[in-house]
Amino acid sequence: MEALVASAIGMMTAAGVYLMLRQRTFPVIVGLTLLTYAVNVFLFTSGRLATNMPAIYGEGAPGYSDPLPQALVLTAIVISFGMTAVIVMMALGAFLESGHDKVDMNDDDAPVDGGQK
Amino acid sequence: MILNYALDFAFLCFGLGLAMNLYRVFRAPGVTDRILALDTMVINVLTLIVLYGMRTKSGVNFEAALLFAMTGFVSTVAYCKFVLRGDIIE
Amino acid sequence: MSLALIAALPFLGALLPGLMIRAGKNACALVTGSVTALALLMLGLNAPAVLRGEVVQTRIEWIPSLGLNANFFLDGLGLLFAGLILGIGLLIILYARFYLAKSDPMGQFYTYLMLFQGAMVGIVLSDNILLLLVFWELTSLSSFLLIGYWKHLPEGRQGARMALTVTGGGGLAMIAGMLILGNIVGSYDLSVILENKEAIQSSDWYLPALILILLGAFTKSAQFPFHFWLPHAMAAPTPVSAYLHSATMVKAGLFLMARMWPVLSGTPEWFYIVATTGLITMVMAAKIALFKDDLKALLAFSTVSHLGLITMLLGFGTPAAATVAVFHIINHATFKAALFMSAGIVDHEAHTRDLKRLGGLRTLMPITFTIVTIASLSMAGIPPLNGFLSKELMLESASQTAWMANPWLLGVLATIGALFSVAYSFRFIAHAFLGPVREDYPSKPHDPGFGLWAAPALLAGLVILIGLMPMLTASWLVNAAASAVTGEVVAVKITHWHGLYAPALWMSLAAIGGGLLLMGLHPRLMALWNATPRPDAKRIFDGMVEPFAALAGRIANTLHDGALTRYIAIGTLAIAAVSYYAFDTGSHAVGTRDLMPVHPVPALGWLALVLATVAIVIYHRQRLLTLVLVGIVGLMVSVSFAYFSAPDLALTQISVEVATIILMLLALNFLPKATPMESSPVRRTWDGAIAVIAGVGIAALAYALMTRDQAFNPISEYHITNSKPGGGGTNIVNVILVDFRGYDTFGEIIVLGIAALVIFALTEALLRAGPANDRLLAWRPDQRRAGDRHPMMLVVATRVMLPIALMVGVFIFLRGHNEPGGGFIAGLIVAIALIMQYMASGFAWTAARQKVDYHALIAMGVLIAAATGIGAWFNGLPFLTSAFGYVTIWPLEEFELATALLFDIGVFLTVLGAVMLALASLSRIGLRAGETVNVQPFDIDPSEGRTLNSGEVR
Amino acid sequence: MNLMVEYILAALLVFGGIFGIVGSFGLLKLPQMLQRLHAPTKATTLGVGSALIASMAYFWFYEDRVSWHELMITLFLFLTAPITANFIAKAQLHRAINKEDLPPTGVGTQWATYDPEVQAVSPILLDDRDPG
Amino acid sequence: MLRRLFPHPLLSMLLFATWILLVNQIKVGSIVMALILATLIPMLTAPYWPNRPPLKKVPAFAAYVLLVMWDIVLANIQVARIVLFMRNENIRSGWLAIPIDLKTPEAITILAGTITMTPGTVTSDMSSCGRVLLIHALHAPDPDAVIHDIKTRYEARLKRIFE
Amino acid sequence: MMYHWISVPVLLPAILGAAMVLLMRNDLLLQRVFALVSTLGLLAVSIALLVAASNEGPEVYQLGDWPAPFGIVLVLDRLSAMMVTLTAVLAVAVLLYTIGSGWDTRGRHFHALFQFQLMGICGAFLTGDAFNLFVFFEVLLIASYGLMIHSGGRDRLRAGVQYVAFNLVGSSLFLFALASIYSITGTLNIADLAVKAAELPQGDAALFRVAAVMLMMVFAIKGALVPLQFWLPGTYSNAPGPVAALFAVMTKIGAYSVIRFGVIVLPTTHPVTGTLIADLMLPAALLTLIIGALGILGATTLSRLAAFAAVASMGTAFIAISAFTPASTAAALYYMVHSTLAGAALFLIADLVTYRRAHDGLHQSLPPIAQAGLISALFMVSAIATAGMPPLSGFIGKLLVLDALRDSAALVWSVILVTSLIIIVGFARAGSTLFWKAHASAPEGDGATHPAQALSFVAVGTLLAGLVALTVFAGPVIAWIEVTAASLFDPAAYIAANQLPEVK
Ligand code: NA
Ligand code: NA
Repeated sequence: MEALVASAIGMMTAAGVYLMLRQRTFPVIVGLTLLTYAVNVFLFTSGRLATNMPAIYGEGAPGYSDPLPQALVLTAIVISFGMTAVIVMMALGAFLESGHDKVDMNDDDAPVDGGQK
Repeated sequence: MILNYALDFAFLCFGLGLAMNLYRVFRAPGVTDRILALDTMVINVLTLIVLYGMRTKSGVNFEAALLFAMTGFVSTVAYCKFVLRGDIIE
Repeated sequence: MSLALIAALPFLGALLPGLMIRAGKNACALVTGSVTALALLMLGLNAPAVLRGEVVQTRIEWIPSLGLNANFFLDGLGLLFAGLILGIGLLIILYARFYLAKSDPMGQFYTYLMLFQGAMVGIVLSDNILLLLVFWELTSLSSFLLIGYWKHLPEGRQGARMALTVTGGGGLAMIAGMLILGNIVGSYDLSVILENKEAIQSSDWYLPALILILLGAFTKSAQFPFHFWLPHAMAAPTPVSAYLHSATMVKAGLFLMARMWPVLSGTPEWFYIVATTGLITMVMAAKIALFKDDLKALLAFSTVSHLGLITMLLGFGTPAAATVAVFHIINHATFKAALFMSAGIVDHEAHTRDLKRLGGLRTLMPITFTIVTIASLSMAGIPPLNGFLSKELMLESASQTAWMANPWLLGVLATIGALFSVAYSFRFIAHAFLGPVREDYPSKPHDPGFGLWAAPALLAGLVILIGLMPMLTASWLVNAAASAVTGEVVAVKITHWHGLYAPALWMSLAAIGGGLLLMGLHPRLMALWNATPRPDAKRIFDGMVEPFAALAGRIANTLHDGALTRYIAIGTLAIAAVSYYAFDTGSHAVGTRDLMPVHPVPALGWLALVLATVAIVIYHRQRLLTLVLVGIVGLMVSVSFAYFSAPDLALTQISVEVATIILMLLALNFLPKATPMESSPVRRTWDGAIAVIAGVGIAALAYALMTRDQAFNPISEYHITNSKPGGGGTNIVNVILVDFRGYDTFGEIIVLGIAALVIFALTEALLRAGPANDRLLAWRPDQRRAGDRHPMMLVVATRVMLPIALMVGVFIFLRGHNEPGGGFIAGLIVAIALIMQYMASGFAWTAARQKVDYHALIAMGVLIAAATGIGAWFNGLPFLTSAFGYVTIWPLEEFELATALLFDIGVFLTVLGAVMLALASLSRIGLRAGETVNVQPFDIDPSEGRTLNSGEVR
Repeated sequence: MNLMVEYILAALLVFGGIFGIVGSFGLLKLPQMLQRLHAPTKATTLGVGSALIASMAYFWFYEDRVSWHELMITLFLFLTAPITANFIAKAQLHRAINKEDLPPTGVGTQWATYDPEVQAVSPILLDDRDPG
Repeated sequence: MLRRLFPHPLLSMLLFATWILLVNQIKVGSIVMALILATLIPMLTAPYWPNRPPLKKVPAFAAYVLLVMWDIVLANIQVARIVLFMRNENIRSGWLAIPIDLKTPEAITILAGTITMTPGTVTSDMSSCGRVLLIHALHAPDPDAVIHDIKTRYEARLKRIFE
Repeated sequence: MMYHWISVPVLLPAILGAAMVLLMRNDLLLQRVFALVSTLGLLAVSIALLVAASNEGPEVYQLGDWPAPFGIVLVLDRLSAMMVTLTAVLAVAVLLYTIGSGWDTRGRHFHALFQFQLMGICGAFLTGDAFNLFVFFEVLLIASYGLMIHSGGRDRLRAGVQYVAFNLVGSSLFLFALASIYSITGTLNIADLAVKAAELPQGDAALFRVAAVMLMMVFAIKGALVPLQFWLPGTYSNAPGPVAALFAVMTKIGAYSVIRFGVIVLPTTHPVTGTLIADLMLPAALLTLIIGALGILGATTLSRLAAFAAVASMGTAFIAISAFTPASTAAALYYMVHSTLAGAALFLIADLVTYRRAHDGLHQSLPPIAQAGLISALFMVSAIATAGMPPLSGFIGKLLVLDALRDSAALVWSVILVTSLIIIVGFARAGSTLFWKAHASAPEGDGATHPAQALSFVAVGTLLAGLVALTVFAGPVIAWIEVTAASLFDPAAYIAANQLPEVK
C-alpha cells in the first residue's frame, strides 16, 4: 500500500508541477491545487499508514493512528483553501484588468519594469 | 459466514461500478456524461465507505459518507449550472 | 577630545549654511568661514606640541569589537595636511562667496564644501585605519555632490559619477587592503600598525594589501591609469576644482602613501609599483597638459602630472625623496590653488577659459596677470619660486635612483616631465595674457573685485615667500611632516644653489630650455596632436561603464522578466537538485517497517486517482472538464483519508473540495473556457521532464519515509494519552486542533479571514472605475445560456434540504470534540448549505432575505476565539488554556461544557463568514457584469402559468 | 433468528450490489446520453439504498447499536437524485439537443431551457451595495 | 403565533426526526435538543420558503410515499432488465410532453421527482408556463400509456393531497 | 516576569485587526487612530520584551498550558525580541507614511491587513514550534498578498498572481519539509528537534539531510536567495510603496529562520548535516549579492532599483550567515537590522518620487518634482546607507561581514567589494538622473505642487534616524548583538527553557 500512496503523491506532484509550468493562470491554479493535494497526503503519511485505527477514544479499534499529522493536515487544508481562494480571485482580477490570463509578464504588452503606477 | 461473501460481492459490485464510472469519465462524448459519471462515482464511493464500515464494524466514517452525498449533489448541480448558465450563483 | 572636535567642526559647520542662507550670502559665507577658522585655530593650538615632536592623540571608543574607534592623532604629516586643508579651505570659502552666481544655491554649496572639508580633515587626523576609510569614502561622496553641483550640466553629472566610480571603487579596494593590514597586525590603530613594519612586510598578505591600498591611493590621486576622471571633474565650479584638485582630495592619495610609507615602503614591490606609476603619470599628464586649450583642463592635467611627481618621490622609498615629496606637496598646493582660482577669475570675467579665445588679458587684468605669472613660473620651476626648489630636489632624487639597474632612465624621464611642465606653464601665461588684446571675448574682461583675487594673491605671496626663504617659512613644517613620514628625525636643508656639479642644475636647465623650445614649436605640435587619434577618456569610461550597465540590466532584467513559469522551473530543479545532493551524500538505511497489504478496492481508488491526475494533464486545456477531474481527485483523496483512519480529514477535504470548485467555477465564468496550446513540443517535454523529476523525487521520499520507523516516539503519544483527561475530548484530532495546538488553529482561521478580506478588498478595487470595471460593464456571456435561471425543482428541494443541512452542521459542530467533526467542518457544511440555496435562487435574492454581515461573522469569530484564549489569563494561565467540565441541566443529559467549544464557535463563525464573504464578492462582480436580481425565488410559476421574474433584460 | 437475519442481510447486500453495478454498467452500455442518465439515477440509488439498509440492520443486530445515519444518507440520496437527474438532463438539452427534436409543449410556450423569456428578468436591479 | 413558531410544521417534524437519526439515540436530552433545533432552524430558513404548501392530507401523503417506494423497486428491476438484457438497438427511447394540472410548486416538484425515480422516465424540463413536463422515457413503445400511468397513478393522488 | 506579555505582539494586532473589521470598517479616521495607537503599543511592548530578554535568559510561554514539545510554545529570547522590536519600529514608520501619503484611502481594509501582517510577522519570530512557524508564515503571507495588491491595477495584480503562485510553491515545500522532519524525528518543537536531531541513527541521515535542505530552501525563498529570488523584484516593485517598505522585514524572516534553525537545530557540528547547509548557502549568497548589484545598476525604475537593493542586501546577509560563526551571525544580525530600515526608507522615497512624477522610470527625464531638494537629500542618505558607504550603518555592517569572513577573504571580499562598487555606480546613476537631470529638462519650480505630506517625511526621517542611531550607537548595539549571537551558539539555555522531558 505504501508504494501506491507514494506513487499517488508523486503523480499528483508531477501533474501539479507540469500544470504550474503552463502559461495561463487557470492551469497554474489547478496545478497548485494538485500540488496541495500531494502535500496534504504527504504530510498525512508522516504518521504512517493505518487502517481502522481512528484517533478517537472508544471506537473499539486496536490502536490509534497518529493524530498529530491529521491535525496538521487539517490546518494545512484550511490554509491552502484560503490561499486558493485568493489566487483564484487575483487571477480573475488580473484577467479583468488586462484582458487576458497569461501568467508570464515578459511576452505581452505589459512593460517589464512596472511602468505606469 | 455467508454475510462475508455477500459483503465481498457487494464490494466487488460497487468497486466494478467505480471502475466503470472511471472509464466513462475518460471516454465520454460530452461533459454532461462526465458530470453524470462523477455523480455516480460519488455514490459508489460512499457506498464503499459504508460497506467498509460494516467490514470493520465501525461507523466512524458514516458522517463522511453523508457529507459525500451532500457535496456530491452540490457539486453536480454546480457543474450543470455552469454548463447551463455560466454563472452558477446568479 | 580637541582633535575629534577639529574633525567634527566642519561637519557641524555643514549644518549652518543651510540655516544661515536666509540671512544672506555674506552671513552664510561668514559662518562657514568662521567654523573653518575656528578649526584652523584649534589646529594651531596643537601645532607647537607637534613641532616639538610630540604626537597629540584623542581616543573615543565607537565600535570596539570591530576595532573601529574614533581615534585621532596629530603628527607632523597630519599637521601639514590639516593646515593645508583648513587654510586653503578658508581661502576657497572667501573666493567662492564672490565667485558663485546669484542663481547658484550657496547654502547647498557651502554645506557640501564643509562636508568635504570635514572628511578630509578626518582622513589626515585618523589614528584608526577603519575610521580613515570612513572619511576616505566620505570624500568621494561629498566630492560627488560638489562636482555635480551644477545639476544642469550633463558634464557635471557625468564627471561626478566618473569621479565617484573611480575614487569610490579605489576606496573599496582600500577597505580590503586595510582589513588585511589590520588582520596582520591585530589592530586597526595606525599608531600600532606603523610600528609593525616587520610583521607586515614579511606577511604573505603584504603584496595583496599593498596593491589594494595603492589602488585606493592611485585612484584618489589620479595616477595612471586612473587619471582620466580628474579632468572631467573640472565641470565643477572653479572653487571646487581649486580646492579638491589642488590641495585636498587628490592629495589624499599622496597623504595615504606618505602615511603608510613607514610600513609599506622600502620593498622592491613598493618601488616598482609606486615609482613607476608616478613617473609614467608625471610624463604623460604633463604632455597632455601642453595640448589642452581649456585653462582648467590644462591645470587638471598639470595637477595629475605633479601628483605623479610626488608619487614617484614617495616610491623611491628613501627618506630624502620622501622629504622632497612633502616639500613639493606644500608648494604645489600654493601655486596650483592660486592658478585654479585665477583660471576661475578669467572664466568669470571673460566668460570663457578657452585659450584659443583668450590672449592679451595682461593689460585688461593686470592683477590676475601678476598672480598667474608668479604661480605659473613656480609651476614651471623657475627660480627662485618655491616650485623651483622642490623640482630641483626632485630631479636630484631621480638622478640618483636606478630603475631596473638602469641609472639614468629615471633622470631622463623626470627631466622630460619637467620640460613639458615648463612648456605648459609658459603657454598658460602666453596664450591667455600675452599677445594683443582681442575684440571678441564673450564678455569684456577686467580685474575682479578684491574679494575674488584676495585669495589667489595671498597664495602667490606664499609662493614667493617660500621661494625666497624656504628655510624660514617652510622647513619647520617640512621637517615635522617628513619626520612623521620617514619615522626618523629630518632636518631638511633647502637651498637655491646646489653647485655646478649637481646634475639637477643641468637637468633643470635642460627642462627650461626644452620647455621654451616646445613652447615655440607649439602650433606645429598642436597640429600634430590634433591629427593623432587618441583615446578619449570619457569615451573609454563610457565604453566600459555603459555597456556594463546595459549588460547588468540585461542580465538582471532578463532573469527577472516576469516569466513565472521559468521561475518555477528553475526553482523546482534547484530544489530537486539540492535535495538529491543532500540525500546522495548521506547514509540511508532502507526501511524495515511492515508494509500494508494492498486490497483490490483501495487499489481501484489508487487507479482512479492516478488516472484522473493523468487526465487532468491531458485535458487541462478544457477547463470545465479539468474541474470535473479535479473533483475526482479530491474525492479520491478524501476517501483515502477515510480509509486510512482519518475521518476528520475526509470530512474536511470533501467540503473544502466543493467550496474550492464552486469558487473556481464562479471565476471561470469570466475567464476563457479553454486554454490555448501555446508551448512548443520541446518546451512541453522540458516541463514534463521537470515535473517527472519533482514527482519521482517526492514519491521516493514519501516511500522512504513511510517505510521507516520513527527514530523517536512521536510527541503525539502524549496527545493520545492526555486527550481525554487533559483536554476533555475523545476525538484526539479535534482536541489537538482546539487545545494542544489551538494556537495553530487560531492562526489558521485568521488566514481564512484574511483571505476573505483580501478578496473583498480586491473586488472593491476591481469595481472602481478602470479597465476591469469597463470590461465588466461591457461583458457578454461567452457561452450560450439556457433559459430558466432558477429551476423550480431545485428551489423546492432546497427548502427541505437547507434546514436538514443546517441541522447536520449543528450536529457535526457539537460532536466535534468527541467524534469526527468540529467548528471548521461545521462552518463549511453550513456554508455549502447556503451555497445550495444561492445556486437555487440566486445570491442577491437569498442575501436580501437574510441580512448577515459576513465581515462581522469573520471578526466575531476571531474575537471569540481570541477572547476564549485570553480568558485563561484571568486564572493566571497562558493564552488558550482550556477548561472543561461536565454539567447536568435538566432536561438535558449530562453534557460537556468546554472552553474549547467556545473556541470552536469562533472557528465556525470565521469559516462561515470567510466563505460567504468570498462568494458575495464574486457575486458582486457578476452583478456588475450585468447579472440581474430576481424578485421571485424561481422563474416559472405554475400556479399562474407564466414566467415570473420576467420583464426587460437588464 | 440469527441465520435468518444473516440471510436477509446477505440478500440485501447482493441485491444492492447488483443494482449498484447495473447503474454503472448502464452508464457504460447505453448509447445515448439521456438513456445513460436513467441507469445511475435509479439503479445506483436503489443499490446504495439496499446496501445502506443492510449496514443499518447489521449494526443493529450484530453490533448492538443503532446507526440511523445510513437512513439519513438514503433519505438524502432519494431527495437529491431527481434534482440531479433534472439538472443533467437540462444541461444535455442545452448542450446537445435541438429543440426541434423535442415534442411541442402543446400549450404554445417553449420548453424552459430554450426559452429566452425565462432568462428575462425583473427590471428591479438591486443597487450594487456592499452585501457583506 | 404558532404559525410564526412553526412556519412549516411538516418540516419541523422532519427535522426533529433528522436530529434523532443523527444523534442515534432517543433520550430526553436529545429530544429537547431536537425540539429546539426543529423550531429554530425553520424559523431561520423561513424567508426562503415564503409560501406554505397546502398539504391537506398527511396520511395520504404517507401512503403516496410508500407507493412511490414500491414503484422505485419495480422501476429499478425494469431498468435493470433493459440495461442488462435488451440490445441497444431495440431500446425505444423518446420524449414525452405531459401536461399537468398541479399548481403548487411543491406538488409539481414531488411529481417530477416521482417520475424520475419510477419506471424508465426522467423529468428533463418544464414548459416556460410551468404547465407541461418534458419527460425522457428510456423504453416507451407506448408513450400514451406512460402518460396515462403518470397522470392517474401519481398526479391524481398528489392533486388530492395538495389541492 | 514578562510572562503573558510574550503573547501580546501576536494578540494585540490580531484583536485590533478583527475589531477594525467588526467595528470601524467604514471609518478610516478611527482605523488610523487605532492602528497608530496599537502599533505604538506594539512598539512599547516589544521594547519591554527586549529589555526583559536582555536581562534574563530565554523565556518560554506555554500556550494552552501544555508543556513543550507537546503543545506550542512561544520563546522569548534576545533574537526574537530584537526582531519583534525591529518589526514594530518599521511598522510605526510605515504606518505614518501610509497615513501621510493617503495610501490607505486607495483601497479597502488596508489597516486590518496591516495589523494581521504584523501579527504574522511577530508570530513567526516568537514561535518555538516548527509547524506553528509555517502557520504564521501563512498568516503573514496571505496578509502580504492583500497588501501587495492593495488598490489593484493591472501590473500589480499580475505581479501579485506571480507572487502568490511562487509562494504557494514555497508553502508546499515547507509542508514537505515539516512532514519529513516529523516523519523522522516525531517532533515539531524546535528545541526538541535540536535535541533529537543530534541523536538520529545513521540510517536516517540521508533523509534528514533532505528534510533539512528542503526546510532551508523554504527560508531561502522567503529570503530571496538565488536561485529562488525570482519572485522578489516583480513583487516589491509593483507593491504599493509603504507595503514594499513593510516587506523589507519579510525577507528578514527568511534569514531569521535560517539562523534559528541553522544555528540551533542544524549547527555545522551536527553529526548528520554537518556543513551541508553552509556549503550550499555561501555560493548562493554570493550569487544573490551579484544579481542584486547587477539589478541595481541595470534598474529601469526606481522601485525596481529598490527591489534589487533588497536582493543585494539579502545576499550580503546570507553571506554572513553562511559562515555560521558567532561573529558572522552577529554581523548578519546587525546588517539585517540596518538593511531593514534602509530598504524600507528607500521604498518610501521611491514612492515619494513616483507619487510626484506619476512614473519612476530612470530613463526618462521628467520635470523636477515638488520638494525635490528634501527628497533628493533623503534619497542620498538612504542610498549611502544601502550601498554601504560610510559613515552610515551599511558601511559598518559590511565591515562586520568582511571582518567575520576573513577566512574566505579572497572570494568573499572580492565579491562584496566589487558589488559595492557596482551598487554605488547604480545609485549614482539613478540619483543623478532622477534629481539632477530633471533640472536640466525644466526650470526649477515647474513641478506639480503636492501637499506637503509632513507625515510621510516624518516616516522616512524616522527610518533614517534609525540608521543614524544604529551608526552612532554601533558600539553598544554590536556588543548587544554579539551577546545575542553567542547565546545562539550556546543553545543550552534555549533548550533548557523549553523544559523538555527526557528523550525516550
Ligand atoms: Na479541550
Ligand atoms: Na442521481
